[in-house]
Amino acid sequence: MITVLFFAQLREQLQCDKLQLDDYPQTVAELRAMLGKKSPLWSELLVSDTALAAVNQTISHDQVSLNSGDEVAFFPPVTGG
Amino acid sequence: MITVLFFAQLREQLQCDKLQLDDYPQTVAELRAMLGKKSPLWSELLVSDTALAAVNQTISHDQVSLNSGDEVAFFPPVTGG
Amino acid sequence: MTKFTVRIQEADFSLEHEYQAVLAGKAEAGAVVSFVGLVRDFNDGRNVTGLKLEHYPGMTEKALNDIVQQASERWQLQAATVIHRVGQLSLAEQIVLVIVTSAHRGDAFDACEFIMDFLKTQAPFWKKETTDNGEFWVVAKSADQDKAKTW
Amino acid sequence: MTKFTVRIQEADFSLEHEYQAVLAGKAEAGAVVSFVGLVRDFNDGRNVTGLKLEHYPGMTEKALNDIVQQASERWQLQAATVIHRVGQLSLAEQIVLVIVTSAHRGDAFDACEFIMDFLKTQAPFWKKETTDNGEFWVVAKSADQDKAKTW
Repeated sequence: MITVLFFAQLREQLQCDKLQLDDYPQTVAELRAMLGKKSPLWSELLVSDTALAAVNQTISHDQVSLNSGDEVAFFPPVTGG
Repeated sequence: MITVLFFAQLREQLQCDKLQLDDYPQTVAELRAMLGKKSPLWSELLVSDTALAAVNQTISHDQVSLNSGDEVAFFPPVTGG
Repeated sequence: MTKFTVRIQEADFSLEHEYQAVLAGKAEAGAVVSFVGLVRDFNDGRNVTGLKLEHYPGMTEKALNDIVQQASERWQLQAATVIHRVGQLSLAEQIVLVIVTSAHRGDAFDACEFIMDFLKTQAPFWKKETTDNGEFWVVAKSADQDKAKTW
Repeated sequence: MTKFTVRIQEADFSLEHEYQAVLAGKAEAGAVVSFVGLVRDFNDGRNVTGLKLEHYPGMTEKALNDIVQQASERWQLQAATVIHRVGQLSLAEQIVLVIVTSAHRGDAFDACEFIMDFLKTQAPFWKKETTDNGEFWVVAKSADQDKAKTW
């Protein structure tokens, strides 16, 4: 199982802050594609757009592989400071 | 008349903090040379060495000309901050 | 050994308190550089009354610690403090504090600015502005990305 | 209009007090960068116990005002404060404070470091160290001259 978190406008637009997936693909890219099948909105925000991904709290590129217990997060470019 | 001030180690080495000169030359360079005639020490510190000069409280190069009422200061490189 | 402090909190912070804390027992500190970021009315025309700051608990602390660690490897630092607030903030309130101490002022300036530039682009915080016309998520600036790349 | 404050004084200063003063009534200030320089044991082997700071009254204020003016012409600043102490100072005491506020953090960082770099090379202050082996005038560093030339 992996946990998937969403933050900021991504969380608001998807109306989802957390998913737990028993079945998950091998990479971040494949996870984007799998979640994109939920609806055109999910596809737009996770596949076409610039949502960043973090795996286990480290910003990660799309080829990073996923393992059971991982925490994956998707979020927009950060605006702190 | 011009006023000549000395600061920091220059003041200590020359044992002089202030001079008032009724007769003064036309430029900072000539003032250095004139004061250098007082003794080998004055010559070393004002002519040979790196003493900075300020005319009317602005750091000035040796070709700046002198006028009655001017305040000229000689001092070593600054070390504040 | 650099002394690190990283905190995420809703409460306000005190520059003076943190300044005294980094100096405590550090007679060798010659230079202290501090940065404070405040809520300001920074959007064209819209009347900003405040901010809501969201973050990613856990990752935020990790990201900030990583940034401070990188700074301490690039420059000779004695202490570094990063405090970032979250939650609801009003106009003119303090958002973020970075304090860096070093024997050398150049190192302290560079490290403090480096930490802010990477915080702006790497630490998972998101600002939502409260304005007279509703709430709007702040859009990340490409200028911030470009600035972080210059280090 | 940049609000300037330049002071030379024997008394200690308070970072907090000056920070609050530059912020007073400035809701547009988004970034505040501060520098504090402290007396440290910075000479190889000799045990420094304190400093005497001599200055050139009148010219010092003029030189610092000129430097702040230059900074305000190069960067968009809202306020700038420079306070430098003179007289007898002990180890770990505060010597100098520079605070700069701007809407933009890059401007605040650059202006604060610029002011310090030019203060170090242009403002007529001279340090005499008190050590276990007597008093010694501090020698100006060519590295400071070189750094000021990079602006």
